[in-house]
Amino acid sequence: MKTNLYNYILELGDNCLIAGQRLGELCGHGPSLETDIACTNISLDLFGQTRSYFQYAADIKGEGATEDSIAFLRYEREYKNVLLVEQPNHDFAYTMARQYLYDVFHLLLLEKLQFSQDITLSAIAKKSIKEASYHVRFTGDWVKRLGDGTEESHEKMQNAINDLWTYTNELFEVTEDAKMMAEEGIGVDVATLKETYYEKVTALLEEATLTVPESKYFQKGGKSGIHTEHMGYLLADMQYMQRAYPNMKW
Amino acid sequence: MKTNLYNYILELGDNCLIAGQRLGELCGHGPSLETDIACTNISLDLFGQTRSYFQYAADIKGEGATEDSIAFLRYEREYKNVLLVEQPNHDFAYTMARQYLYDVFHLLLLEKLQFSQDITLSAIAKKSIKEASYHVRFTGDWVKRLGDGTEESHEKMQNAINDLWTYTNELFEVTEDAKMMAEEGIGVDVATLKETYYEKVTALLEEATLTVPESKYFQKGGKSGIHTEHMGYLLADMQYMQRAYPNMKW
Amino acid sequence: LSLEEIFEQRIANDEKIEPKDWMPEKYRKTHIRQISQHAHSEIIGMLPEGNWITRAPSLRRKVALLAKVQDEAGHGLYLYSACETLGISREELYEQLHSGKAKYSSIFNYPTITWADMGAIGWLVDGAAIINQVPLCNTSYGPYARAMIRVCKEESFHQRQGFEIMLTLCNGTEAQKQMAQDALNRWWWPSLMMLGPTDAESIHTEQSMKWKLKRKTNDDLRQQFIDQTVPQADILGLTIPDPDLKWNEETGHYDFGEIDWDEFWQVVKGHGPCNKERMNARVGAWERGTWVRDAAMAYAEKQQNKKENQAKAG
Amino acid sequence: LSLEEIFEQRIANDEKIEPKDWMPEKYRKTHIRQISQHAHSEIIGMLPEGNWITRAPSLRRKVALLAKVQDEAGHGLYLYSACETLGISREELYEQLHSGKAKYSSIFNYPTITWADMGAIGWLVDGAAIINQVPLCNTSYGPYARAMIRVCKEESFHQRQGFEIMLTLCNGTEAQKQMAQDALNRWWWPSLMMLGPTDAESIHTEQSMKWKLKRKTNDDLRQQFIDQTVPQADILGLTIPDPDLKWNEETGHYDFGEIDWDEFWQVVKGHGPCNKERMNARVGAWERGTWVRDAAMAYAEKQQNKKENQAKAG
Repeated sequence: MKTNLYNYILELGDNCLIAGQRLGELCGHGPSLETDIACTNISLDLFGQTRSYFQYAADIKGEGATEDSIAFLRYEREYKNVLLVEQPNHDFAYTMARQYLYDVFHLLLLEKLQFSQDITLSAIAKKSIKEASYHVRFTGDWVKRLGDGTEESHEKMQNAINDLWTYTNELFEVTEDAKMMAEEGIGVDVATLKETYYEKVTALLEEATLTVPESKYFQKGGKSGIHTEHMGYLLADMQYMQRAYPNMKW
Repeated sequence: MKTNLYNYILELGDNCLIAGQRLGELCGHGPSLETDIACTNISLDLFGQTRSYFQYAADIKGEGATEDSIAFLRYEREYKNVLLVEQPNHDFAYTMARQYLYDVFHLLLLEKLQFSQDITLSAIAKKSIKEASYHVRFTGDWVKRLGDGTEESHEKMQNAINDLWTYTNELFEVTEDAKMMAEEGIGVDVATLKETYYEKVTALLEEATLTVPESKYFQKGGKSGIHTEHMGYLLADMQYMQRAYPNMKW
Repeated sequence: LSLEEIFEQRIANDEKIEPKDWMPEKYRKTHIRQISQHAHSEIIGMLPEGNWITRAPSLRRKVALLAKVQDEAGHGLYLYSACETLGISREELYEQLHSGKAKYSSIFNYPTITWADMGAIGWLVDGAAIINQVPLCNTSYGPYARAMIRVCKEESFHQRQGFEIMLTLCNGTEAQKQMAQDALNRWWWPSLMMLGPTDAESIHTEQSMKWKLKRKTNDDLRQQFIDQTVPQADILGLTIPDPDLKWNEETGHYDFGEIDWDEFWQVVKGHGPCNKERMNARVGAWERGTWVRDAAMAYAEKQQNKKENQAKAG
Repeated sequence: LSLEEIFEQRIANDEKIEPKDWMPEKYRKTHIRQISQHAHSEIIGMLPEGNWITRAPSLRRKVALLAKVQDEAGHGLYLYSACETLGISREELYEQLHSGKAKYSSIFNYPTITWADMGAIGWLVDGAAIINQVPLCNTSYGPYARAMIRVCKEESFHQRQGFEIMLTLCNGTEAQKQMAQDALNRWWWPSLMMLGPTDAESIHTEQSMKWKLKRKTNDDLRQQFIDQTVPQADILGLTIPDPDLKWNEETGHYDFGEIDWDEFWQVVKGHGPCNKERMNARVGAWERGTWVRDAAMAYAEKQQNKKENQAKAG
């Protein structure tokens, strides 16, 4: 098995899976019907991308692996998503800030991944770019609306940005697997996206009248499977059916 | 296997299990250190009783059943607890009201169950009576404190009582299994506890300056395994380890 | 001819009534009531299914379920829009829902406690909804009729999807089959009730018939639903939980048992298993969303002002 | 002899200082700082373990874990009481914790992400705590010394319980062994850091030694912890995640690798993985509890008034 490639695909797919799961929680509970529909759309796109990644990963893994065994039957320590995407939906500002901070990265990543030497990854990236551009526009608009809306919304969005900022740096950590894949022209060296990322985010936060956090302290761990305490509860729900009724078709 | 007895024991044990689980969620998050300790105490007592019931149930079932397989490896539709005890900890008034409405019943039940023809059930009941008397005193005191405390606490406690009242009637539903067991002198005919229950509760609510709800509509279903939507999430957490790591010793 | 007579004639001629046309006040009110009730049902209907999004057992099913709940939100949107053409605002409509003044379909006050409920809701609840709604594609009020055409198309898709969930379960393990049977047991009677009280007790029928807001009576629709669903249950290998159900050669329909109308009215009056939960979820989402909607409005105003100032300056 | 000289002599003679005795202001302040920090650590320490109560893998373990977290709440209570004897109120102490002015043990800012963390915390964290605390059973301030005797007894029990969790995992399946090793990997270095900065950087040591608030230096305690724990890891069959760890025949101690003090200071300064979560949990519980505490007070007053009125009337 191509272990590096397999692990690298999980890195890509787990972010989509967990971000999609968090947005999915909100379905039916959003602040308006219109935002509800839009958030569900983003969630749907992300799960669609997850399926593409995991179908490919299952092919590579063989041994009867499926998109579902990969999505639902790993232990927490085996999920490689960044800590950012697993953070809970405290309020709508939090949800929009989290998703925006991921979306900017996601689009930059896909814009490079489309030139991957791996034709499957390249194809997934090409298909996903349009979706990710819509996501970042939608969530960026909300960061601006809430940042430059009322005093209350400004404060809530600023709090969300302050709290979540600590998880942004991990997006640019290069794992061993990712390094190998980048060297082979299959993966993206995410370290190279960092400067553009912070430029873009800074510009939008300033337009949103928000203060860009200056903290030099960041959290990481997700890419090596050390998650925050929120992750276990997310997985307990997400995996429940597959765990309680093993080896069945749905 | 003595199916009626087995099912009857689950009816008794599941109430303790789920009530204990709900209280356990609060550990470390209560309104004061003292209430935290007291609630943990009640939770501990209830889990202790659960273990006694399920060890007995496992003996009856045989086939390698254990207290843990019974506690953790059933499907939601197989749990027989009343809907009351699975209701979530909205706020401290809710928690105290839920537990009080159960505790009054629980003590009345145990006071009869100690005379069971089944020596194991009789022994469990005798051991548990002291605990249950303490529980009802503690939660009853809090119902009074919050009911007759401030305007805000009064309103919160009244809301909790109003919401939870709808689940009280189910306590006195007699299942087929319970009926058989009562006829054999093993179980308690809970229908006979109803009048005393409502007298006791009414007296305390009045002392607490609360209005006794007059609704004639009640919810039921728990005893036949039809739970509220809260139950699935509770079980997803509670069962996670046993489901994700099957057949292991802990 | 009076305005009213012209109006009645147009309806009789199968012409559509449009928002700017004259209409009797009672027509307007009845339509607001029915369309909004329908819209509210879509929105409340998102909740029981939304309950399983985080726990769907496969990625494929999770995507399909999300898409379905999203469709329901979409239906809510068209229907609110159709309703707004009758001169009522979305805020007023929400206010009626949140205060309990407006009703929604009682079926959504039952809990979804297993995955099979996602199948049963699609198969039975959407099935019953379609039977209710197909005739409305030809109803007299234009915006409602057009919304219903779109809604019905999507509902049929949902119904097939629900049936397919049931079929997969019924072709699965013993535990899955039991899950499917259990869901049928719990959803069967509420689905029959969904088609409304018996004709004897139905208060709106006659007038609604004339306006093509109703083209068959509740009892006829219920019979149609049963006749259509029983053979589907046979395909699934499931037993309908009604010992009195049997084919009647003479009438060419299934006979069926007594419906527990006490339960129906209890739920309608707000005392079903989840009435309180559903309202709390909706009102809670709305209240938690107030600051968000306020912020969006404030931002839009600021942007508008900026534009105007730039225009002046320019 | 001055008051201060008498005081110092009493301490030198191993006499206990009691709340009503004269004491230098600095003694009082230092004790408030240390005892409250200790109390806060017990309370914050409830959170990482509390995180697994709902998910404990067996009823036996669930009961033991609940009892353990309850013991920690109890320790918090004795220690707050001991602290209050020095003339500070519980409210002030909480206020210091919630505002971030008071510190608590940094170890509790790491997340508990698997069940094995319940074992590792008991074995390593409580193990290190005991090494810190046993000498305090003979500290000079009476109420603190007496609280510590009780605390230490229970902590030893917790430590054995933690070790037994690890042992069960290590005797279990491959997945369980891995879980145990992983927990050791994550908790080892933070546990070493728990014994405080190296002597060179420790600011309170000298004075604290004199008052028997400290009887060994941080580095000595750390060495003692390592020497005691390595053989236990061997029994478990686990590997301590330090390639430089080896027995030194000459010194009769284990040599060990460099500690990442940057990480230590980052966490102390509030930037550990869970600092924010822990504070939010505590402050949140306290704020959500305000109305409850107010109600309890109001009720108690009403009851008191009733009694007084009855007494007057009687």
